[in-house]
Amino acid sequence: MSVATRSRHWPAEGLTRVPYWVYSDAEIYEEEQGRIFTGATWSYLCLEAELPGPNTYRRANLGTMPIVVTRDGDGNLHAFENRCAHRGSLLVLKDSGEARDITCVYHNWSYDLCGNLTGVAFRRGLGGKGGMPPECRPETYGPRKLRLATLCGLVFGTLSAETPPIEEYLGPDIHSRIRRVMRAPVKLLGSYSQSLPSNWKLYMENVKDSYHASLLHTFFTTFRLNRLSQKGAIVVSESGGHHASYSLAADSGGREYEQAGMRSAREGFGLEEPKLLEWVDELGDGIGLQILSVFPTFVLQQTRNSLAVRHLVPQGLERTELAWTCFGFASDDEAMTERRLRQANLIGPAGYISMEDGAAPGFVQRGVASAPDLLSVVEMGGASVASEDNRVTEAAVRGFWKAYRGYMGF
Amino acid sequence: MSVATRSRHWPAEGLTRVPYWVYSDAEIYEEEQGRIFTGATWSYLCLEAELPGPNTYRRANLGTMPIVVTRDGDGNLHAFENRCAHRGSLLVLKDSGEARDITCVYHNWSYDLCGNLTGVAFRRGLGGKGGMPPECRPETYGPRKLRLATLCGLVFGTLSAETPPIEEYLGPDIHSRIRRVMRAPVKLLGSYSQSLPSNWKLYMENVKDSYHASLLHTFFTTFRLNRLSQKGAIVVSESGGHHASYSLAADSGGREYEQAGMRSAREGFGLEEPKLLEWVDELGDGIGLQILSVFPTFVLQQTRNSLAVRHLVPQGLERTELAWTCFGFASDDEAMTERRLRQANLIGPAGYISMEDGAAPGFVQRGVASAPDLLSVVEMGGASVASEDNRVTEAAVRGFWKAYRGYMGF
Amino acid sequence: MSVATRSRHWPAEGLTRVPYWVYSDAEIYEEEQGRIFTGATWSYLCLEAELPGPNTYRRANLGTMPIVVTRDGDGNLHAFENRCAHRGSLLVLKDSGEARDITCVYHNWSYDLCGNLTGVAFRRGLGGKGGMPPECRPETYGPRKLRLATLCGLVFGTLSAETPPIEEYLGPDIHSRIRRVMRAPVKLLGSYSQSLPSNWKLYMENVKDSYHASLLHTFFTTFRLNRLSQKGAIVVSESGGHHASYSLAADSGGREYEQAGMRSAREGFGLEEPKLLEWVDELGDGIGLQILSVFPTFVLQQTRNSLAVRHLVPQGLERTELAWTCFGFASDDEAMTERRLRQANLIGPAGYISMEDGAAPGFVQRGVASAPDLLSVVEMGGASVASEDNRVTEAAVRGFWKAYRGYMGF
Amino acid sequence: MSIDLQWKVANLNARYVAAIDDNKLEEWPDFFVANGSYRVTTAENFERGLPLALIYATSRAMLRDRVRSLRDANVYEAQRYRHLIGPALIGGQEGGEVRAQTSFMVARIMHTGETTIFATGRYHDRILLDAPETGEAFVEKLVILDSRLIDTLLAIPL
Amino acid sequence: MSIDLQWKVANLNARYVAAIDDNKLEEWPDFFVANGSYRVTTAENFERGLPLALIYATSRAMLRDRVRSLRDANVYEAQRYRHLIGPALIGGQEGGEVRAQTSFMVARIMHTGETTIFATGRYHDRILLDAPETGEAFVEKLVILDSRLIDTLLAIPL
Amino acid sequence: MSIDLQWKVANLNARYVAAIDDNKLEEWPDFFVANGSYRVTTAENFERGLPLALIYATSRAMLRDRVRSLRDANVYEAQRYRHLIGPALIGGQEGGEVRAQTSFMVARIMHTGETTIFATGRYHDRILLDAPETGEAFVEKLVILDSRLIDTLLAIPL
Ligand code: FES
Ligand code: FES
Ligand code: FES
Ligand SMILES: [Fe+3]
Ligand SMILES: [Fe+3]
Ligand SMILES: [Fe+3]
Repeated sequence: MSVATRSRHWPAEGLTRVPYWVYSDAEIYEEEQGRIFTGATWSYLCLEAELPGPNTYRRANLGTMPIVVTRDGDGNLHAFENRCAHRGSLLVLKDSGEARDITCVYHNWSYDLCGNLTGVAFRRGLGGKGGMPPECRPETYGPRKLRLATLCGLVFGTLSAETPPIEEYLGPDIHSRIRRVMRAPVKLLGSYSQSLPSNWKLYMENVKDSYHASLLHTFFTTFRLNRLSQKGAIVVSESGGHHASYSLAADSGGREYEQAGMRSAREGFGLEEPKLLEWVDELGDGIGLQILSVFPTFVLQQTRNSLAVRHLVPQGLERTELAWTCFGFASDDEAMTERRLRQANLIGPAGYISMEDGAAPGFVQRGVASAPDLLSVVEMGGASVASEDNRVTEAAVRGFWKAYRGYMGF
Repeated sequence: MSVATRSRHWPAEGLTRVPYWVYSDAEIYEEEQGRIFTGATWSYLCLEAELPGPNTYRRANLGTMPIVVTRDGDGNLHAFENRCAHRGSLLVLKDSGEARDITCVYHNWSYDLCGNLTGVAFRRGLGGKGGMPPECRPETYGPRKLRLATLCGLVFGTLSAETPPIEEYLGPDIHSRIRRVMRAPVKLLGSYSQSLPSNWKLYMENVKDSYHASLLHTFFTTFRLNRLSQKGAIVVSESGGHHASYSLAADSGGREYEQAGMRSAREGFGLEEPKLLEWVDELGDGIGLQILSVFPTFVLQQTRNSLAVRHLVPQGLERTELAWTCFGFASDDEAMTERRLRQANLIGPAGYISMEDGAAPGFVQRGVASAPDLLSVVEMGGASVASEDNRVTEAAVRGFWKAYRGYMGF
Repeated sequence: MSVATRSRHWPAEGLTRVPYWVYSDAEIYEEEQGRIFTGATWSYLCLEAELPGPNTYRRANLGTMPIVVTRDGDGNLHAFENRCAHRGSLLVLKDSGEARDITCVYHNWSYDLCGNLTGVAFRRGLGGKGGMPPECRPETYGPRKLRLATLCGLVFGTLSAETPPIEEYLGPDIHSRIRRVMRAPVKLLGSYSQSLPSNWKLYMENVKDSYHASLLHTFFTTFRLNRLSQKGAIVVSESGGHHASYSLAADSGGREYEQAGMRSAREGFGLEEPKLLEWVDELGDGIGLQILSVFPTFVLQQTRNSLAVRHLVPQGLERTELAWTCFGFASDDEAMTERRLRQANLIGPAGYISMEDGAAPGFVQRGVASAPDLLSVVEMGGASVASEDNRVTEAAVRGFWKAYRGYMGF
Repeated sequence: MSIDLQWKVANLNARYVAAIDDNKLEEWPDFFVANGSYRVTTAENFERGLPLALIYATSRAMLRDRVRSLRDANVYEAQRYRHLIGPALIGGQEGGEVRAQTSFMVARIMHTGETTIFATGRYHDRILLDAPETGEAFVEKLVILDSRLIDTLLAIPL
Repeated sequence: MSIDLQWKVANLNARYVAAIDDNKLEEWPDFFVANGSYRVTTAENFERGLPLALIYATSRAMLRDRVRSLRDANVYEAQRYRHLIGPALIGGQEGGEVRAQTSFMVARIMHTGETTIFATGRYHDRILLDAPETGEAFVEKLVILDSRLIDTLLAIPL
Repeated sequence: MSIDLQWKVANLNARYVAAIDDNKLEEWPDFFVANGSYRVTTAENFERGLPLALIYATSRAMLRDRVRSLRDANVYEAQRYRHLIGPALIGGQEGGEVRAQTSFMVARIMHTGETTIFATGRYHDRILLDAPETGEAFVEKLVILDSRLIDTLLAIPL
């Protein structure tokens, strides 16, 4: 299991350098499943709102492990491996649905919504013949069960007994930044996914990288939606693994980008239809943009009035699914819903300020493919992994690697 | 060559448990080619009827090894590797055809239909220049030749000198169950293939699994084509590797499935056009269904009057081609041919009772992908690998693993 | 790095045998990048003519490594890795274009056309916050620079300091055979690529194989464009790695092929439109066909008046891109251009005499896939790797393996 | 060749594939006359004169049976098709029937979003013109697949 | 159903996809009326009645903004589309407008030559007939993708 | 624009691609006038004004030569195409000729059943109307491939 970590060594510079083999080593990818995704981490599974009533279920993932999340007749949530105790078939094939119990299609073994094996077809045979020996206890081979933690309507799960309580896992700052957004009962607006041509970690770096946003996303800069010169800050959790980055919608009006002649600063480029950006400060703190991440693969995003959760499902060493779920609040009036939908033009695979994030990780994947032994330079903001009141820093990226190395034993 | 088997260990429980790494370990997949497919096993190559006349050939496979089967001018069958002695090009590109000899397209080296190298282009050079040194003996690098065994029109081949005679390999019970079906000269009705998203062994387990049939294939059960309550039996060869499972068409009329509330037992579901199932007991023993398998990858099937051979060609660790060839007998009248074609609705990729078998192995492949170190529970019918007069058992599945472990040295 | 070469051993027969594992071992494929493509070899990058003016760039490859070739404001050529010093993104996304400097899209770090890092966005932070510590020297992480050598309009590059000067690398015979064709300023006619289903070495063997041409390419033979009986010769460089094979357009009229009954010798097969082959002996030496290769992956071809450079880009163990660029000379009149375009029917993926070369390497790849431990027989013309005045020889193929083994340490 | 006839044939197949792609399988049998024939075979079997089909129905009733089995009995993952059809080539006409050949390409989209070219081939149709209600209906629809290889299974009709 | 109407609808979509495939994005907004609506959503959202779209424009101006962003602001690798569309199924007509449904398949070709099936689905169109200059124009174009999964990004409109 | 003309153009290309997909290569040259031109190039070459073609024929005779070479000389594995073409966009008319542009997608099906999108692109056609026997025939057919990359080889014409 630890072939990879034994044969690989992190550069002496520490968190300010990342060796490129970390994105392209197949053994490391294998090992991440055991050490991170089924290890002492909390993985986002779904929104509570996606299990609307009692006796409902939906599929989710713990890294590459297929998971079933259920809400039982009493409204309690459960999650377990999507694997039959008998010969290992997927138990649930549909993405979501209603059910009082779950029956494996292969040999009709049945389970309750807690994931307990409750029935074995012809267990006692037929006409006194065949069947299973009485001493056989298939129950002990049942799907592995997850511990769950729900936080403001977000459902997280873990397979490990060591994982600390979610509040402790997140730390107070990240926790409060989550509560800031998830402040009321959620109304689902819809979902879609992107297939990213890169290792999952390259997307997480991108999310935690407050330095790139205003430089890669020209749209951002041009319309002063987000410039590093706008008041903002970055929060990094104690563990390093979680972060939040935010900025006020109001802009200093500075011309640093123009003076520096940034590619990303285009002049005289106005929207013919400005209502795209017309927003309401619904959270009352003037913050127009907040990107938050929870280790390993969860993202919570507020872009003006457009709200979304994203999470990653590794599909292989160089392929990752990025799943988006956009939402509003049950209390939204029509105008607010319309606003959220209009501002959804900013996000997703076709988003004015997020389409580049689907491609940039792939640019790195290809750029470093033949340089496994070289290093990236992650030194904006020095070597710090602490919260800062500015965003010209890669502190949260370093924080990610701090947490990652801890779990992987590098 | 034996890295895999050295680093892997079969669980102490023996044949009642299968470790999931066996479906997803790349080294094991590599090793199967040497230990099983080119080892002391008989692989099905084709039907004699597919080589209709003298001077014909067709392509086949020994696991992943491309093979040419030929019928020479005297009507004798031969088989050899589809690889040129010179620089290794495929010798035969077409699936089948007529030829008196075989010429490699690359440099026109030629072979007789026994696979002997008979001609080397410009072997003696040209105008006294170039060519091959007289002492060079490319003949010794020729394609490897298979030993053949034909049984009731079925052509089997092996590369190993150790493989016992086919009758001994099969054992008397399986042999007679083959003769039961292959009782007359064959008339080809056609063929097609399925690409299965799973390791080849998962499909073989499915075939040998008399327990699943009536539970997975609702169509089966509902129309009482096959219920475990129907009189039937399972035959497992001494070696464990081969099996036959059969049942009488007549049904006890029992209501065990309904009482057990099986998903697979639907009520009041009758065919608007019953002639689909109208059959003739052509073999005179009342058996409406017989599924037979020969280790490693051959299947012979009688579903009422629909007859077919199937075989597997591994295409990679998680991809397998399943090739179907359906046939009748030269003596069939039009009505019988029509009947076989109509009942072919039951089989193949679109078959009412076989479409699920194309998908179920993939459900397992995905279900266990992240559980390589867990085990399946193969304990219906206890730990026995013997023939039984009932089918509520996984005896033939255990038999498969008994044979598999023997060849692989687990 | 040398796992593969340590665990593999070349057969005792030496250059007359090639073990088939060399085409299918993933570790060897990995190692080739370091030992050959970024080792002491010259790789073809592009034509000078493809960088028409000052301040232009285009993408190229060094094996699997993405490269940028530039022409600076003074008209000087440069080449460097297409990888950003910061976090490794591709620097250049477009295939070619004009630019005075290069800016990475991810965080806008900028470079001059020599590949020097010249700007780091917000290096000093913003408003006294963030930015990079003064002691940090990202410049030292910049893209690796290639040494360039241009020869008659061909641009070659190398990463190694050991690579000898290009003339020495090629040797006088190959050098003069290149000059023979590249005799004047080039006019681009166009380009296209083929995706080959095989390891890159199988295509290079094909190119160096003067024995196959007249046997595989029936069109060739039938129209007496090239028969081994035509006057010709093969040149192999001292190193073995480079070769040229050529033949006079005039044909002896011999009937060796017909007498030998070669598949490739078809009778009475004339062109309805012979102008396809009508050519002008522009080089004045009567040579109608010259194929030349430079180790590892460059080909220069003259087929009558159709001129082209080809080079390979490995895309994986069993996938290779073959890029064609066809050209004439600035001095060509319309008739000559028309002639070159017409004769381009002979080459490329749809070429009458080159389409087979796209497929044959794949035939070998599949033919030997399950025979990794067997050997090819490369003994036409004995064991010699020397130049010969006939082409019934595999001398240049052996030469390739001589060079290959040297670099790989087999 | 009347453009009106061209249109009738093209429109029949357009409605036919739309019904399948929109998951209106219950409407599918009604594109056939009561004793209409529907077979799916491979180009290989077709060219060799081998009669085997993957789906073999000789009446609307058999098509309804298949729809009910797909809805109630068979197990397969959620998936949908997207048919694209080419222009119809109209053949001979006789007795109120016309023959036509139409090329098709079918993409299969799994519930996961995975999209692949699932099938390509041609329809060999015999069409009854001006049928009572339906306007046009298939007397015979022969689906000839270019490939002999089906990925996983063929549940939804082509 | 008049063949002339059939032709007008088919031709509008034919010109529409050709403009995109020929990289004439600046012409794209002019296929819509001034307050025309263009939305790209998934079959999953559509069938669940969820309003989220990947692209959501309610005026020609918003389309022009997108074109200018694609030209001047957004970063994506050189790529082109090839749309193939099926026959149009004409729906109800009222007030000079007609509804139509058209299937499409879009291949994406990267500058490297890599070609994949990028999107499949159907257009649900509301079309203004005999509009002043343009002849026909979209009052509403709803693009319903069969897949929920987009490879890398969706820059060029569908 | 007359629907009749639309139909003639669409039908010509429909018959053209059917002949290729049905392996009637011997009929292929007859879709051209005696001195008709057929070229296959890439969008990249086309847009850069580079004249290189993958196939370059300036007469029916050259097309017949290619068919005979494909039948008798060249070596390639058994494979077939499935062309799908979109609606024709009719361009200018003069001297009994009409210009038209048609999108295509071609799947290649190997004898093994392996199916891939082999080529996409557009036909730029110049068509002689009401030619003696053939009715319509190509004066010029320019096949512009969207991709610069051909998998393995291009044997059967597009
Ligand atoms: S695998 Fe689930 S019941 Fe057998
Ligand atoms: S590889 Fe077969 S003749 Fe050379
Ligand atoms: S990766 Fe190039 S600037 Fe950051
Ligand atoms: Fe971003
Ligand atoms: Fe079954
Ligand atoms: Fe060649």
